[in-house]
Amino acid sequence: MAIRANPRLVEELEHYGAEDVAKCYHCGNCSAVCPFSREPFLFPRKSMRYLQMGLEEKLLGNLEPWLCYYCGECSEECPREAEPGETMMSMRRWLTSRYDFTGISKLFYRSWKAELAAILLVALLTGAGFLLFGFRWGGGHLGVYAGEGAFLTTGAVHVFDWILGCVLAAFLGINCARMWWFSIGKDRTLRIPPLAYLRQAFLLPVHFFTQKRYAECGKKRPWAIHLALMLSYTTMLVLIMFFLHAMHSERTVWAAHGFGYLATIGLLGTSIYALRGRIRKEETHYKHSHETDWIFLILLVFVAGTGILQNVLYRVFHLDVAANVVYVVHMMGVVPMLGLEVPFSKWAHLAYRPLAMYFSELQAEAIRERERAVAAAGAPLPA
Amino acid sequence: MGVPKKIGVYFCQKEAALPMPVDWDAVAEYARGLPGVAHVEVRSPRPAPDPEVLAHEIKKRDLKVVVVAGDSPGHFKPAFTRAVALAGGEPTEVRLASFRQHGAGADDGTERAKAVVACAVHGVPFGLAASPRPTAVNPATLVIGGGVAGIQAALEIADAGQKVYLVEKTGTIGGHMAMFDKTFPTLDCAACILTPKMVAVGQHEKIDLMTYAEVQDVAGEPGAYRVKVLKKARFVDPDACVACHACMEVCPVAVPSEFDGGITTRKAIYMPFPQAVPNAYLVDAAACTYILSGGKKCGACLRKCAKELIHFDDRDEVVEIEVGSIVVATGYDVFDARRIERYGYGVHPNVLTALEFERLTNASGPTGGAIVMKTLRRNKRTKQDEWVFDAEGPRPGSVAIVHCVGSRDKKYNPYCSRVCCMYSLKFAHLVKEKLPDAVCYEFYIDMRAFGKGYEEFFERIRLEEVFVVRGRSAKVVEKDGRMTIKGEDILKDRLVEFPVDMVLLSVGLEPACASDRLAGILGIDRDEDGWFRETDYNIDPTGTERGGIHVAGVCQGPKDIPDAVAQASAVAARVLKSVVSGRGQGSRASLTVEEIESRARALAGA
Amino acid sequence: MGFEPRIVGFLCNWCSYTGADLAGTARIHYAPNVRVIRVMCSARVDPTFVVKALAEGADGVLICGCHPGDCHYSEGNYKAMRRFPLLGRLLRDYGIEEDRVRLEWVSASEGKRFAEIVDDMTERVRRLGPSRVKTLLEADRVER
Amino acid sequence: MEDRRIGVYVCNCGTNIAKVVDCDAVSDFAKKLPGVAVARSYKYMCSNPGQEMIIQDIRELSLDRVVVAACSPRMHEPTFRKALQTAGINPYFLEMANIREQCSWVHDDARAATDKALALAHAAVRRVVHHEPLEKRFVDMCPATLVLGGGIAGLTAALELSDAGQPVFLVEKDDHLGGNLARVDLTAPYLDSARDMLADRIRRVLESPKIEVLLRSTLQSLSGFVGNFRAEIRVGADGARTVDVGSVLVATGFREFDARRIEHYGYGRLPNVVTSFELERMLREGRILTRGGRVPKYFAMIHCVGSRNPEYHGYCSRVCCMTALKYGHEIKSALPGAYVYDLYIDMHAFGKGCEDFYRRTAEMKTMFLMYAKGTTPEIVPSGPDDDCEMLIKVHEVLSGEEIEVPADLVVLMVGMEAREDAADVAHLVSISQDKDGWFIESHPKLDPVATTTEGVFIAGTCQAPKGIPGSVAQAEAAAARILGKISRGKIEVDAVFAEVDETRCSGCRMCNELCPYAAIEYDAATKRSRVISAVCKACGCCVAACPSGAIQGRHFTDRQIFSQIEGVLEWASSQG
Repeated sequence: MAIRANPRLVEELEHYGAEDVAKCYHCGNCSAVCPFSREPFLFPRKSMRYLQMGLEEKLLGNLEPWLCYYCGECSEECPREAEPGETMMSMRRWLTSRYDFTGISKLFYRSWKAELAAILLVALLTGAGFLLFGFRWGGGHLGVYAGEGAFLTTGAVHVFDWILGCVLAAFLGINCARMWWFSIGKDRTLRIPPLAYLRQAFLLPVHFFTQKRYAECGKKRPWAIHLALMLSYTTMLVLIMFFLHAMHSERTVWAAHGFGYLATIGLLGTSIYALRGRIRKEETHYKHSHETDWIFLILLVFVAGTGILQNVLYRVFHLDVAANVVYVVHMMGVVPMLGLEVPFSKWAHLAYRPLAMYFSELQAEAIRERERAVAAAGAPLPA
Repeated sequence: MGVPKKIGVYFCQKEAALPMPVDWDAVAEYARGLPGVAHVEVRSPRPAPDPEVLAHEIKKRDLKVVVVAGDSPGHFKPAFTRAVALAGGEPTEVRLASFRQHGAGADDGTERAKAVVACAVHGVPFGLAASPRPTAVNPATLVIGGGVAGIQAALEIADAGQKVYLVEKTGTIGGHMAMFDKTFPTLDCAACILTPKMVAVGQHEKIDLMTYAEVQDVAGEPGAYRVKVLKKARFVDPDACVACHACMEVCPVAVPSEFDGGITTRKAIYMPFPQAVPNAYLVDAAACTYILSGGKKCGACLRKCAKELIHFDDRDEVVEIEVGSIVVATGYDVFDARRIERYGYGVHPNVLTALEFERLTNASGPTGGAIVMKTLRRNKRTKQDEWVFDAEGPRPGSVAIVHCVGSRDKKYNPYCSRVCCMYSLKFAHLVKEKLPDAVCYEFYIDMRAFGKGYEEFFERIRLEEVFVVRGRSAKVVEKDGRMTIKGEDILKDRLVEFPVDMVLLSVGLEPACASDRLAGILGIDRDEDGWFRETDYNIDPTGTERGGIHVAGVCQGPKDIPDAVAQASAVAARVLKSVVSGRGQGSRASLTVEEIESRARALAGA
Repeated sequence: MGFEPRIVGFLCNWCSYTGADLAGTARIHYAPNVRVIRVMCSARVDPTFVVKALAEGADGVLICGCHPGDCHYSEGNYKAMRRFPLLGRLLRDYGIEEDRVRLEWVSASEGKRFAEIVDDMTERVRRLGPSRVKTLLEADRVER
Repeated sequence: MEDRRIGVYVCNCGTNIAKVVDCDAVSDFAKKLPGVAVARSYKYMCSNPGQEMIIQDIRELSLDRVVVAACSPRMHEPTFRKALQTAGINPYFLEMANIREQCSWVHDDARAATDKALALAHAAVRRVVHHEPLEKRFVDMCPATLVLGGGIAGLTAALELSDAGQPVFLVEKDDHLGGNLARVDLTAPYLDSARDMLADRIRRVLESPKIEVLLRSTLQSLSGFVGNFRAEIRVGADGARTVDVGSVLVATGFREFDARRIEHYGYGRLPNVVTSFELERMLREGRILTRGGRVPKYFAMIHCVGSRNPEYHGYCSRVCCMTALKYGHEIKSALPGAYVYDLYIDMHAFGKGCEDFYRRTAEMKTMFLMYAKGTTPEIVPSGPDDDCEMLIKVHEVLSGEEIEVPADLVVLMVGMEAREDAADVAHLVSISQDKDGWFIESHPKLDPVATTTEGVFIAGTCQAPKGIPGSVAQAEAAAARILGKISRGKIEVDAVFAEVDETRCSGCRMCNELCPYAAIEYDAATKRSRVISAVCKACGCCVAACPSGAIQGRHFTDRQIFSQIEGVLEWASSQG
């Protein structure tokens, strides 16, 4: 059954940063140069072709944008400067918004003012909530930062964190399920045995923690920085979610705080490096920045900064009041980042990337299986 | 002139286009003063004109005629035409005032733009009103460049009995065509077409052939140019030398031969190729040890020349000639494949450029036409191993041909070099003809076989089982010891990696290296890609802004031999027309705005 | 190596000779048995040329002209069209097989067709075997 | 055999001949033939040293006949004749043996090819012995020129010639000048106005005192020869004009391919399938509407309609790609909200500024869809719930997907084909057509504007599809050729023509009616027939018909041909 071409898709993806895709005249250079482009996933040319022709169904079920780690070699070699690297990036943004069933992600990507307004709103609500809690229900008072009578009791924050975690996990989970449905579920032609899901499941943690595919790029530094950022973030998440007591305790528990400081340095260092890269626009993958990239990085720096500030204020200068205020401010950054950025914006790729590796491996296996079956069926015919 | 026409002049500019040196406000101000002009508007590039809105404006202002002015107003004509139609007006009353088409590129752009607008307002074609003043014309003609276009123009003019000076930078006429063996699409041999014409030029009593010479300076005005030509010393009298090769045999110096595209060497005293015209030797001052040592060393050839024709005391001389017209036919240079590292030219020995392969397959080439891979050989003089072509060398089992090397690429040459598709198909044919069992791949983006008999030639190549792969090859890499070419085969939707023995890079064409200096000397300008700019792409592809100076062949833009020859004859027509009628064409720049405007007004009245 | 017939070909300069040249530029290969003599028009081929060729030992004679209507001299091929059927009938009376003398139309762009005609005629004449005209004439001359 | 001193030169033509024919064997064999003074084999006989060698031999060895065994005489007979002339002997003392086009290029059996070369060389030597000296004839050249066709090519050539002061008769079939270009609004790639170009040209032509424009006129007949043609022209319904001209330029242009012939494009059946010229008219009139009067939203251009398709025409019509890209710009300019598709095979944007124009069209979001050569997309009416008039089904090559494209207006980029009356024109001026119907130039590189008939030139799309710059350049090139001949005043005409030997002519007058050019008149006084050498075109049909052998065709005498027959066969028989 023929697929209907739709010329409007290109216009839509311009909001997501795909300005130059129309220039591509399909010389095939990018796919041949790309270090990741291998059977059966040849990209970026094919994906750009689907975008140019407006084959929305095909693009939605296409995992290839997630297999691209924007090493930028294709954009350097493109004779028409059609920026294949940036186009794949824009497709990732578009897919993120399409996986999200609420439509919030689409709103964020299409107007950064809306995203900023949402973040500020949530921040203010959080701030008010925590202040209210601190003064009215928490039982503690502003002067005490940790321990007995603390302004923001560890237990409450802990509960809040977990509730927030579950909410964002729910949203993210549904979006991931949609991702599965668009790429594998809906595709009748590919039958993937349930056993395969288990067999390949090891890929999820492997790619989540090592991003080893990013390492296959020619230039290794982007992978190292990204890995540092990723590990620091995960460390901080684990500390906050599971060792909040240690983190929030009065005396310094080096077992926890040590990791905490390390993670913060990692977070601050990498995000500032990324910010500087995007400002100087020298490396190919930093040349084009979508508004969501800026918001995401600034928020990250803010949260990490306020996190370390409150710790220093309390542990070094023992200024409990200031520490508490910064703590609230810190939470005003954390909630929008976790509540909004993770499920609805750039941060969602922490789930989508490993899943994409996982699903694409399943697809690849199924395709190879099908080809073997076809070949096998073909061969035994009488000569 | 009837009721005063209500004319609207709209200045429209495309965004992101590199603007012409025109002061729009001055031109708009000037336009307001023209008769019948009721409304002048300089529109900003964004938003693009919307026909419905325009229709409303035109109706409101009751404009009968609309003039769309700008660098290339054609982009907006359909919008204005539809607007006028919607407003109930007469669509044929939408006129264009194109600054680009009518040469507002030079520094007097604003004056020229005013004249263009004036003619449009009067409804008179710009060419008519701005036809340059006739000038007396010296019947002699200077042709710069001895390639096929220069030869054709010189012959055509001289055969009509007029005097021609032919100046050629290298030691012989023939240009790039002389290097080719077979030419597409009929595969007839280039020498059979070119050599008789070269002989005719050499023997023609009306043609004064000056080889190893360059134009140094051009003074005077259209119809009477005084040209200084630097005739570099050849050190051998071209008329007396009978090319007995004695001097060449004893000359110890070997340098890469330009004619052979550097795949073989020639001596310091050399003849570019056996059928050269003039058929005589010359000395390469930059390579001759005798000259470099100030006469102390070597001099072997002096003693060997039986007719003592070698005079090392020859000096460059400057000759002054007077001509009425100048024909520029300086051809092109080939793109330097070294600039794209990923093809490995210069790294892998058997990655050749198109010109090198032309020489390799040429019957009078180093291997007598046999297609061979390079072999490693120790050079006795320089004591190093070097890759050379040896007639008995190994035959390649597989050859890959890559199109668009350096062309259709914003980082090198954005334009299409027009001839590479066809000569690449020819190469594929030569490979299959000379090496029947060799595998031949051809990587292309668009197979541009547009000329007479070109498509049939492309079909024939396909029948000879050449693997024609849609998708320009990306890179040449070394993989387990063999040269491998990587690319994407778009039709079969797969990545391909073919191990190949030889890669041919279909390099594109670039303006000749000295063409910017020559443009300065002649006072003509070049377009954004560096080719000489013609007066009008469609109806005057060989004229230039300066009267009496014409361009022909590839120096005006990449084209194949039939088109270059046709242009050369067209230029001959222009020259003969002015010589036969005794009325040359002055430069259009010498006409003032008032002159053009008054002539347009008169013509409009008639 | 078997009998290789010797065939004389009279080709008109404007159409068939150009067609034969085109077979050359297109590298279309055909049997080497036809030796071409160029004339300005097929109307120039005098029947005596055919007789002379046969007498000199030719095993076959091929005459080529432009397609009717294409002749450079507008009517030349019509004259050839009349002369050679007449000659053919005459030669048959002398016992010369019909396939030995042939009239064909080849245009300037029909290189392939010329090659096919040459191959076909060579095959037919090869089947007929060598022409006995020369040997008979010599025997007759000896007798007289 | 008189004591002839013949020089035989065997050309290797690089490897073109030497690869198959053993040139040295041919020259050694020739050396032994009676009358042969010298025989040489050289790489390129047509080159400077090659010709110098002949000239030197003639002077030093006092040769009086020359045989060159090389390429076809149609290539270099004039070249070698000029060499003989420079050496001081009569140029007609040359005979060429065609051992390339009709020998080495077409036989791969080296022994058989060499045998054939030997036979042809032997025939040439036997023939050249009987060559007689002939002098070139000079006829005066009438400066007027007849131009057929009032399109851009005809107009340009007419102006070039009239600006040089030469009279021109411009014959145009239509009732207006401009030809096919008059139906075009803007041109690619710089979107200059075609109307302005034509207005400039037509006004100059109409105002030029030297050009007589004959509208609604066609050529009825053309007689005479180069420099002295007489043309009868039918003007309007019944008028007639007879004009004497020196040269004829055929610039009759092309006809657009009839889109009805491709059934599943539905042209003529589906209302909104239009040809490129119909879209041009809509753009020119500023009214771009579907048949139902709606402003179309989706436009689709389909390339190669009738071109690059063996069923219709195998060749590429060269200009439609750029025209389609131009429509991408024009449609977006006239209807900013419209969407444009472009279904193509290969994008032929090869001209100057064209690749840049192609890029800018892509940047304006024209959706390019590639379909495979040999297939043709299919156009079907749209379904009830579609918001478009039609759907185009195509297998899109770059994505490998079967897609359907919504379209309100489908523009068929119809290719060029020879005019329906091209055969008549070719017959009138005695030039020939190739298999596609285009007129044949004498040589694509050596002589792209001349034809096999001396004094008749061709320019523009009647020779092959080309764009405006190509047509203009060819028109000017033809003008250059004509101006060159006019400025020399005299025309060199081949010295070959028929002659009556008074002593043998029996006055039977059979030759009088035979001659197609009425070049033989009967002199009642002497009861003999006489040939008018100026009019005779040397076809030789009278020579063959003369019962008493009184008429001899110069350079093609019976003796020469008889000796050639003996040469070809005699050698063969001695070899057995």
